[in-house]
Amino acid sequence: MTTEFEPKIVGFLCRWCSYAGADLAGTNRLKYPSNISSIRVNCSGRIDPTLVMKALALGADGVLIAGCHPGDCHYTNGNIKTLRRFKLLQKMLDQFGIERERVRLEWISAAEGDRYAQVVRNMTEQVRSLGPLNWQRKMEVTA
Amino acid sequence: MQSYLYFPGCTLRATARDFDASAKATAHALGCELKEMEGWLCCGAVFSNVNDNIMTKAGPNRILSRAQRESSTLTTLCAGCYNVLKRTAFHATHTLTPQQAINTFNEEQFTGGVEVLHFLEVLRDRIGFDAVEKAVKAPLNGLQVGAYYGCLLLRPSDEMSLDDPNRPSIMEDLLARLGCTPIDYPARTQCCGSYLSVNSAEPSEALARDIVQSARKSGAKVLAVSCPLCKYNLEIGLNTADSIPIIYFTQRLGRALGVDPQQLQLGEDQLQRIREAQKIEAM
Amino acid sequence: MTKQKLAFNWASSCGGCEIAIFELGTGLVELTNKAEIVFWPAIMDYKYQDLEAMPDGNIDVAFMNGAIQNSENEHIAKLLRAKSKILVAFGACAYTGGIPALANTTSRDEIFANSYKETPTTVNPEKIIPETKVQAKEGELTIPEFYNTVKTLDQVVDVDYYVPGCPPVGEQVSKVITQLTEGPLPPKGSVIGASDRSLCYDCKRVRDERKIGKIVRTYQTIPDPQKCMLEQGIICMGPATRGGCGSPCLDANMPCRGCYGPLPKAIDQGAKMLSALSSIFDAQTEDDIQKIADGVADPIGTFYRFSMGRSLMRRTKR
Amino acid sequence: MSSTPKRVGVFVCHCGLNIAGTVNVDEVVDRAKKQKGVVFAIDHKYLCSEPGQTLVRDSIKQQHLDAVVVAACSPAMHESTFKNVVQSAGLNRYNCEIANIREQGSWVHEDHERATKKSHIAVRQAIEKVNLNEALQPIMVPVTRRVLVVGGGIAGIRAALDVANAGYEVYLVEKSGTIGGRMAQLSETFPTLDCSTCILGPLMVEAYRHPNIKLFRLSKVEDVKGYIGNFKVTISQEPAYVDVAKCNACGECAKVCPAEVPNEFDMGLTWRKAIYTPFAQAVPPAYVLDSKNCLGLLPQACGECKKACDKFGTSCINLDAWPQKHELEVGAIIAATGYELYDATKLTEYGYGTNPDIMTSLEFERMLSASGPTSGEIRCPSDGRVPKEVVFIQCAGQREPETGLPYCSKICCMYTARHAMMFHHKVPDGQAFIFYMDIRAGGKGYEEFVKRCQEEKGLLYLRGRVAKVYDENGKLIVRGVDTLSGKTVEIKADIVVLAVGMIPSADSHELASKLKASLDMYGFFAEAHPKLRPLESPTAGIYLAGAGHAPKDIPDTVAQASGAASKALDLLSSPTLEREPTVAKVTGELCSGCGICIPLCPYTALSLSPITKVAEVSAALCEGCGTCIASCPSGALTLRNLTDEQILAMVEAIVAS
Repeated sequence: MTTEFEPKIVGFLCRWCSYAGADLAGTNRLKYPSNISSIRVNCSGRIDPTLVMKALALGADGVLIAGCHPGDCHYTNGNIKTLRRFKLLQKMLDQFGIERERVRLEWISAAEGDRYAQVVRNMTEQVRSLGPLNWQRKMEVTA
Repeated sequence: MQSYLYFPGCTLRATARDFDASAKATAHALGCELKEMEGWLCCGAVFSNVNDNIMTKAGPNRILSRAQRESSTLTTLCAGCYNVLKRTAFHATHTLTPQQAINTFNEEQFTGGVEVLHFLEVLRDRIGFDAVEKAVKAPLNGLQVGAYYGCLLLRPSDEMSLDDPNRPSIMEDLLARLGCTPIDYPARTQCCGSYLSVNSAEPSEALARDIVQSARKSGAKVLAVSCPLCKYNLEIGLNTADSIPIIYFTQRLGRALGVDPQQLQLGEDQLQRIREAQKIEAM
Repeated sequence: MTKQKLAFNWASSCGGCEIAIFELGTGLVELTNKAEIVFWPAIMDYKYQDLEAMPDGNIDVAFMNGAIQNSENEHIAKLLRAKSKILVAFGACAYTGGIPALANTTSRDEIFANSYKETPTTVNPEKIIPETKVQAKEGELTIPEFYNTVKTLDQVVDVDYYVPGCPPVGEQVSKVITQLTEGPLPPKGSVIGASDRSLCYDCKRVRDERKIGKIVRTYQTIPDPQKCMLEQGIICMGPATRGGCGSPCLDANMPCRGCYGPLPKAIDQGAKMLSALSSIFDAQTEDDIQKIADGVADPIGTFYRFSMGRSLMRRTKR
Repeated sequence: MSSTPKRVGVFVCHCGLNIAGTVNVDEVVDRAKKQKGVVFAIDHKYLCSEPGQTLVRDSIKQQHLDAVVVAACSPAMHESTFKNVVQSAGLNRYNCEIANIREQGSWVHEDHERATKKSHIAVRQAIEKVNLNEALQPIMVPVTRRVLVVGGGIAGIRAALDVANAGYEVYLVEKSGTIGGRMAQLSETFPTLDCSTCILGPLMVEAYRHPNIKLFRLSKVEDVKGYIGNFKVTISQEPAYVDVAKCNACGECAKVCPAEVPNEFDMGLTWRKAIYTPFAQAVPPAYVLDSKNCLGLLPQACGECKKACDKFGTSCINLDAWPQKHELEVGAIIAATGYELYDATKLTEYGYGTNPDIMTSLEFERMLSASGPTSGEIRCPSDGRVPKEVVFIQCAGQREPETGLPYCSKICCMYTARHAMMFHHKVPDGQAFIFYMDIRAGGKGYEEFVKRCQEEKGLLYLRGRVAKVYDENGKLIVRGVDTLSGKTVEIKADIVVLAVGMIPSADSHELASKLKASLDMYGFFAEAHPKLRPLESPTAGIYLAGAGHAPKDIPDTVAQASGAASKALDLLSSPTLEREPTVAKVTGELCSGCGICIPLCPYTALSLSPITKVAEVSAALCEGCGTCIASCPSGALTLRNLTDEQILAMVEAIVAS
């Protein structure tokens, strides 16, 4: 590659903690790579594994799911339900051969702007070093 | 026989042979051995707080990467080496240093797999003070000993985590088990002046005087230390009038365990001064 | 009235779908009164030339079962498409990839290595693996190319209707044939011969509290025939699978394995089932959750047993 | 989903240079114009300004827009602002989407090109989403016109009184035996030096007697259900074992009580009995038995107090009382949980706990107080001698990341000045030394007050930190540095007073998780917005007052309490309130009634219909979290205006770019 590979990362952020945390990163003018674009959902519990896999199938190189810390969920324990789904999903993605660094679940509170920035920096670098996922093409390969 | 991988360091091979010898002897008396590590080298003597300065980090990392091959722990005596090595390990495990770069430079991998111990920790956490107390043959009935810590053993506390940086007790606890009366005095965690003594003696002498006086005022007859440089600073430049006998805690321990003074390399002159200072036949 | 022209063919499949048609029994005879079967290699000696000889659109309804795993499958699929007015993906393999599509969890090379070299019963001293062309003294011999990724029928040709099931159950088959031969025709792309609701809607088993404390595999227990399989810790694909089969598996006290495929609004059957199942794990802490999740021995094989070909990921990364 | 494609208008805000400084706004506009369905796109310097809003409103009319995308700051800032604009232009408010190109765009990226590209993606996401938004009407729910105030300190009392005086009922919950809180412990208050209890006392009585205020002392919040306007709260209350109506506070019971415990009101400097009055002005004015320190109630171990009361008193003691639970329904909750002091024993360099003459500021405060252990005389706790040298250490363990208190507690500079001054008034020949980092006296009359103290002779302000406090042969030595003279100083002190930091009260974390209100990194209650919504928690219906929100002095606390009260009153002023209609929805024909979703709903908004056998959603209960939707295996459940289709459309907008 002549130009460095720029991963595309989809971030599903819960509205009450992680999206607010991401906003705080902005208010504090913390810098992080622009590779992530966020989608605001009310609760990380909204995230159906289907959405994660579809994102990858559509061409995302990484997916970040971020919610409130356990015990702090605005909806009591939506994040725990996410954790349940995530644990099994992770097991299956292993089978599909998708590296764990590509799909991450993180707890980021509304006060942790710096943590959000850190997670994004770290994840972007990890995914960058893994290279493109290109699932579309993998599926087409028949010969 | 339980064996602990051991890093002596340069000074213990030069001016502080007695520290080295007495530690090995006491370890033996306690039924374990200090096994010297393969191919050790100078720890660098001072831990550089500049984290991207790879050069200063290369040495200690090399030591630890070698120790890693032999054991999961590395025991030290000199407070300086202890400070440098323990902090190096801490910085490696908490990736505060550019570990990748250092390892590439060293062509040896250190990934933080070594716990750096001070011999005091070995006594407290591995052998246990109870066991030490059991092994005491010649209890030092009430000898008033002041423990001197200095800074390197304890600070920065979050990285060293040996004891409370402001009110440490590990040496006092040990001395008490040996039958001594540990003397608590304010200056026991104060800095001895360290390398200041190399280029400008006065300030370090002033500091040393403070410490010794503070100890004497509180009734200490002897000082036990764990660092050759501290010992040097506290001894040099004090005229005998306001000085105080200073020995390594390992020598004190050795005596209590009934180890022969020769093995502890306690010179007759030293013993003599202690006797004078102490007016009682404690040694 | 002119008889409808019907064709049946199989691609990469076990042949169970062919048998499913025989489930019509005497109905088959009545069928031949209304319709003429012009192509059915499984039961009579038709040749591909016969098919090639037909004018385009000659066949009214063609039923193709089986997945597309090699160049022959694909060639015939295209041929049949050209010759037929209506092409039906018949059965799980043609519709969602079925069992053959589980080959997508490995690769052609692994499959060859396994079948032609590694299996204990194989005697293959020269370690020969199939080549598409070989020179023999008779001249050049060719065999179809084996694909690395198994496809569904609609991934190689345009498909009009889908009939799920491994195999489609008898009464659905007759319904489908009548529907397609006599009309009225459903909108193109419809899944026919199945219900739009999940199997749970038809399931007679009793449901109590929706939670799973531990995954139990069928060989480890004899399920209570009255109680919901999930609540006994047995993974039952019912919630994420189309009904209409009449739940023969559950009647035989076995959990649904998902052959009737994803529900109308479900993008991916496996992902949906995974989500539904894990959502009701009875655990709050990471470790406890992990324990239950570890109980799922083979997620892909369990959640995509029949729908790998139609799944979002379609294959593993190889 | 709308059949005919919507005519979308895109409005990109410069936010002065906040956005335009990094993002190429023109390019974002041009690229937006090329998007499918976009019929109009324009930029503006400040979209939230009146002209900006007018631009949006007029364009909607002139361009016949069906939907609007605003690319500006975070939706947390102005989503409602622009939804209102859209509504005022005659569109449904849900035909508006915000693209966050500031907090998650211009402010976090340096590279202009990339920031611009990402902003474009954000705009595309918003376009995709708004295209699929359905027009919704808000759900109206009734409001329970009652308020719960948690915490009976000055903040709680003030808030309760304001709400009560406005004519609404208030439940005031206090964990201890009386209201009054920390302020009751104070001797004087800065800068006016008026007596704390003298100004607090009347308020306590007023609150206690107020017909609209129901006080639950010895109580804590057990459980909170429901949502703004409709909270259901469970309170658990310990019995006082003394009948308030009958007790005349004769004190006979305490005389005979054999159980002595440190008196928390005096910070443990004195002792009290297990049956006691917290302090003279405590309300209700009756004795309380604390069961934890009583020799035993089940089975009854002693019962001396009851005997004495029956004999000499009004026989008002009932030792067989039981804890009670109260179910309360309120519309709003005010959290006024207050503060505690940082554990000074953790500051080993100052030796707190090793010598009784090393004390915290609040202990010293008690000693100054006429109602305190020495009735206002200053004595060394060790031997009762009158101290001559007193060293005050400000910022003790504060503004110090290592202790976990990097923040400033705000009040210490002031009360330390006050303490030093009071000391000097009481011991005229004494000498006070004050170690400080810098003096923070922002507040009405504060700076003048500190100046007065500094100029008073006998008060010596030393700018610098104290390295250690140690005991040398029975004398306290304070070693520190005076950075102005650049010398290290050693002071022989009789008393050392540590101005330790304020931390959130211990149980505030538990309360927060019950209220589902978020806390900041130090455990104080977080506000919805530091500038624009400082009185509200991000969780609707929860309001904040006092030091539980951040370190505060009394004037700030009282002001915030009244503010929180008026916020609550604002909510109560109408009998109904609107709720977001973006809730879960079931498509009956697709639902098979598998029931997976039912137990997942934290609000019991889901149920299986006995008739149709399929799931139903109660829109009034649903909070729209969407966890049921993610779990639905047949895709029969959807979240209004955040459907899978919409999320995936946004995902595509991200990866397709």
